[in-house]
Amino acid sequence: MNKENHQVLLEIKDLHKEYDTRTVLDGIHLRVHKGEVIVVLGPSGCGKSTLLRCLNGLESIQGGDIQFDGESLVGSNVDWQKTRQKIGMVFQNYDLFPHMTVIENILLGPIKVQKREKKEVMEQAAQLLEKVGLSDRKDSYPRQLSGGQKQRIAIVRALCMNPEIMLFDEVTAALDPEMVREVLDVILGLAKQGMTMMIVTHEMGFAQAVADRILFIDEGRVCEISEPKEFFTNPKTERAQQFLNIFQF
Amino acid sequence: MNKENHQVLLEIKDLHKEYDTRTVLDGIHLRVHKGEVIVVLGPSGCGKSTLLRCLNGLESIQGGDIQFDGESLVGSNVDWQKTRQKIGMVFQNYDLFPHMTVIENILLGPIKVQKREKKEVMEQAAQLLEKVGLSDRKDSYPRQLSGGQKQRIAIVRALCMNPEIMLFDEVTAALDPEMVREVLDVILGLAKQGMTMMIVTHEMGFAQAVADRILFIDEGRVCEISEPKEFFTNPKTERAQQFLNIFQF
Amino acid sequence: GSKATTDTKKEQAAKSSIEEIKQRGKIKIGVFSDKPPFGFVDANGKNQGFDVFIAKRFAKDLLGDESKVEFVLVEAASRVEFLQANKVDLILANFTVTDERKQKVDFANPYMKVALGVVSPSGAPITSVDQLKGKKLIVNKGTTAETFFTKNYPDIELLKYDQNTEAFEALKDKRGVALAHDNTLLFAWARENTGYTVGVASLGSLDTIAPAVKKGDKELLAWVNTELETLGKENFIHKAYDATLKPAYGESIDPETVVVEGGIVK
Amino acid sequence: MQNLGINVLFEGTTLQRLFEGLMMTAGIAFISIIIGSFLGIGMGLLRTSKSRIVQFICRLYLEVFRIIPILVWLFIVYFGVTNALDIHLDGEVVAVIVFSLWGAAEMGDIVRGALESLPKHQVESGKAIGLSFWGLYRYVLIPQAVRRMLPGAINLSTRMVKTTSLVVMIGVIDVVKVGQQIIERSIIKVPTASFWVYGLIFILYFIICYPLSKLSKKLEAKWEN
Amino acid sequence: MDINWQFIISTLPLYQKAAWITIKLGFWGTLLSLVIGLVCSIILYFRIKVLKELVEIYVELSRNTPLLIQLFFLYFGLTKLGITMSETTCAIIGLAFLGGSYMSEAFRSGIEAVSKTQIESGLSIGLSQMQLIRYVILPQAFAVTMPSLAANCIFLFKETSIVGAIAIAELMHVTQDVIGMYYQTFESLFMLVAAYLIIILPLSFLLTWLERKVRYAEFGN
Ligand SMILES: Nc1ncnc2c1ncn2[C@@H]1O[C@H](COP(=O)(O)OP(=O)(O)OP(=O)(O)O)[C@@H](O)[C@H]1O
Ligand SMILES: Nc1ncnc2c1ncn2[C@@H]1O[C@H](COP(=O)(O)OP(=O)(O)OP(=O)(O)O)[C@@H](O)[C@H]1O
Ligand SMILES: [Mg+2]
Ligand SMILES: [Mg+2]
Repeated sequence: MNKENHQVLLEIKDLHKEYDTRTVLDGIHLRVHKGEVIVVLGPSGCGKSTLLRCLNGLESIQGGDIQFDGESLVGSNVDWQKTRQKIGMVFQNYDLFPHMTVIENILLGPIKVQKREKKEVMEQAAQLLEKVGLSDRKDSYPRQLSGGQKQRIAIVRALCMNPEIMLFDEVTAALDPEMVREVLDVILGLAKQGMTMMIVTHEMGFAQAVADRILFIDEGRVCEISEPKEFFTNPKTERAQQFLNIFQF
Repeated sequence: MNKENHQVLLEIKDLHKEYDTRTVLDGIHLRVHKGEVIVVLGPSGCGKSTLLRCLNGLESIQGGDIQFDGESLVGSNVDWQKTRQKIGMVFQNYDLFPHMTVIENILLGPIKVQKREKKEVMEQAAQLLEKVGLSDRKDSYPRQLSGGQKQRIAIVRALCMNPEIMLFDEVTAALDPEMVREVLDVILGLAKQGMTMMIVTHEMGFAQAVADRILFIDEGRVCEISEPKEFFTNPKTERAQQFLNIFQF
Repeated sequence: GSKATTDTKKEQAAKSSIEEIKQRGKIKIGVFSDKPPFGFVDANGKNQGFDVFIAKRFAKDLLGDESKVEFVLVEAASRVEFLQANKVDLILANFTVTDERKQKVDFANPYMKVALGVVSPSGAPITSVDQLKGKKLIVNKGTTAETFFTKNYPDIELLKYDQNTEAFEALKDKRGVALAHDNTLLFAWARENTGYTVGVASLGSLDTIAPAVKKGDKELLAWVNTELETLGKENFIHKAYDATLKPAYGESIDPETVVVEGGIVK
Repeated sequence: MQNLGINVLFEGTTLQRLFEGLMMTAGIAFISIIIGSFLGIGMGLLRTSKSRIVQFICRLYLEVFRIIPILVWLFIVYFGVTNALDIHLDGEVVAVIVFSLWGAAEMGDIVRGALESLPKHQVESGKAIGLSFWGLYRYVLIPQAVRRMLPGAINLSTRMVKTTSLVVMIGVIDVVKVGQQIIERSIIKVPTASFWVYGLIFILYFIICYPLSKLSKKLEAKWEN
Repeated sequence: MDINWQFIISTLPLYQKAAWITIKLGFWGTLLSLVIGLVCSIILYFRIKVLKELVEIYVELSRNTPLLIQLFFLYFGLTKLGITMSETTCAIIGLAFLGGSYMSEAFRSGIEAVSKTQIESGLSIGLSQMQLIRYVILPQAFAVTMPSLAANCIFLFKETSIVGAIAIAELMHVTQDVIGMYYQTFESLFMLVAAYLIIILPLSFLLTWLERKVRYAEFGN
């Protein structure tokens, strides 16, 4: 895993986030290189989702800096609409627009936001759908899809904007094991193609397989950041060990 | 695991269940002995939930017989209200009644259905709440509880009816890992105390730890029924092997 | 089958109507509650007006006490229904006699007559009905004026309001070029509201106003007619006029244009 | 003139009568709302029945009351039904009957909506602890449905309050009619009376209905989570 | 019961005319209500200062007072202030004033029913606020709230019966008028009910059809 040598795509410096008076993220530092896959682990409520949401401007931050592609994402003059096109995000809840067909869901961003040619986007969408094995569901409505299919479409929708980084927040949390596998396989595929990603997940096996580095957060602080093999076999902190015990019966 | 020698509590013979014209359960045979823990595994849609629901009379069956405590649960003159008191069931969705406090939820069945003394039930409820670590949440409303807490209360609610068998249908499917653990620990505790149980779950580690026998269903048929160690290390059928592969990265 | 039963019911009602009223000890008379000066409710909530004055006398003569009347407050559009459904014995609610209505109720002899007038702004006076063609004329729902214009001048567009006040307001707001109503009321109104004249003082044939009873109630009908005759001998309707209409209309109106004594139009 | 206008309100028993009219309005509305709610709950339960015939009849009942104007119902019951059955009913009673039946129809629809919006697993977990059919409705479904239907029910109530002014057609004197009596009495002498009287009635209606809609908003917010 | 068919036939043209007036008023009233409701609900959604308070006052005032008196103020009151509008204009404005608040409430609850994650996922593909409203929020709010919008439409069509008070010859006005003149009560009411059926039943079917169509995408049948 020599991606450390690559260009830094995203740099988080001393990030602070508060809800009301409660500190949720307490000085996060992180450097994400191009092509790197970071898996974020940590107990419930530790701030994993909040971290991703800050990167995408869905939450305001109270301190620190985020540099994306060399530009700061802090302050009131950030053009979030533009930035968000480069940062794809998929959530836990199937967040497809229920009133649009699959293809309409996919085209909305590229055509209405990026003002791209319909024909060209259609081609790209077709390719991506092919890749996730859903070419035939183009005209289905979300309600006609299984949870796993919905999440795969959500990934396609994000990818179709040609983002430079993808953020996944527990995208498989509400799925049956087989569907979990379908979706994770898609993400594994993306990793192989060199997509930069930050992934929050509770699937330990998957985390180990996909991650270049594991970021373990506890109570809003970075507890540990290490290579997966090391993290799973020999965690540095006691907190991480406790966390891993949950998954052992 | 010598529970085979115990008395047979539940016997399922050649159970057939159809939705419209689609066969969902196709000749299920099973004998559950007193104190035995059966974990039901199988791919999504194979009929696991349907099986449990048939045992509780939530679905009508189209063929075969179910004997519970020596009495048949087939036919129109089954007193389901009485039977259901002996069969506790907990579902995936937090099925607490949202308009009642925790203790009201727990008391409803024993007092209104079983017509028991309030004082006695209160004592039992207090004990059970103690056991699941939620003594202090007696007067909370379900919305004030986390998912894991809700499921633990749901288990207490079912236990408070003094059932002879407990059915669990993916009770941890919608929970975060730590909460999963809280709930599964409660079920492990029940197993130790000798409660007869049938459990549908997707947590393989837990299944292995809790089960006396694993029932693997595929397409409505029993594919395999064996001891957990054997099932996980050396499954007899290819279908079971495939199923287990899902969990390996 | 149902027709036969209604017929027998009617007969029964006819046979015993006065008997029934006496047994009840009260006569139910339908009057208006918002049509001064004929039937209205005063500041203290008491029924007052020309119709009410006469109704009280009816009660006194039939039951020996003028308090033995129960006033049922009716609306123009439900007057007949009140009679037909036995909700009242008698209607004394400024009820103009028309052929259509005669098919539904039995009118007694008249106690009043009306002539229509048309009031308009002095600046643009309407002095003949012909001037109204193609223009908007304001009338009140359920009044003689409405029936008259609907029947005789179908090409005059009518603006119909429920309440007199609304009609007069509409005239002031120039929603129509003129307003047609009983001329007595118009004279009284024009006197108080400067800038308006009753350009057409009297219009069409005189309509009469009479008490009405349920169709087929011969007994009560006969009683009312005799009563009106008796009252005529003491000029009672004139007394009623002096007590109720005169304060509203003032001296300038000749009672003879309104009052009908003894049930006979002269 | 302006002074004269407002003085109309303070003559004799005027204010008292307006108040009585208001009580008539509110009384008919509230009694009907209460009766209608109970009938409506029954109606709502019937409408969740699986029997096609029951469903059809309930639906028909609803549509009949929705489409046929209340005024017509008042006429039918006050003049028609009482005559056909040869009974006498006071206008107030008829008003309550008609408004209750109307309320039952509309309320039934609200209750049905509320019941249908309850998650299916509530029924199942009720059954799973051995509740009988009635126990299920009594302890589990109806209490939850009541919360969901309250905003709609209160909305309906304000509509009923506002619709009561039709009862004047069957001889019941409501607040609007009292107002008109006052206005008409002053027709010649105090032309501005209508402004003051209607103004007051406007406020009176608002005073009755506003707390209701406020309450519904409050409850809606309270029970949202 | 003897039915006076001759009378019914003779008043047919009158009722026909009245029915068209009712339809016209109902149509414009409903249309304007929808526009007002939409605008109000968007103001509420964005919590635009001052405007939001105004909308709230408007909604409470309009929902909690009877249309009859609202109409009198529009018709007689405004004239005193020098604004004279025709009967029809007053009626349509009155209906829109009343309906607007009902529609606004319906839209509001529809918009509130759109989940936060929908809004966030809209934002995360870079939609602007207006695009978010246009492509994500409104279509979903519309689907959710369609049943109450439909109920409001029918309610407004029936509420046209009130505007007869300001001398508009709509169905209820004509009916009461005909009864008052000829006292053919049964026949007149029969005509009234028939006319309402003819107007409202197709409207109801149309709305049900529309509801299906709007909700199909999201909810299936
Ligand atoms: N909108 C909010 N307002 C106030 N507090 C919030 C809000 N959202 C999250 N929090 C709090 O912030 C903390 C971090 O939340 P976050 O959702 O980031 O946790 P998480 O690590 O994603 O947990 P999980 O694994 O359960 O998803 C939690 O304690 C949570 O209660
Ligand atoms: N009410 C129903 N009507 C028709 N078909 C149904 C119904 N409920 C379930 N089925 C079908 O019956 C089959 C078995 O369903 P069941 O819920 O028992 O599966 P399961 O094994 O519990 O799956 P999962 O792991 O996803 O919960 C599925 O194919 C499902 O589509
Ligand atoms: Mg999270
Ligand atoms: Mg299942």
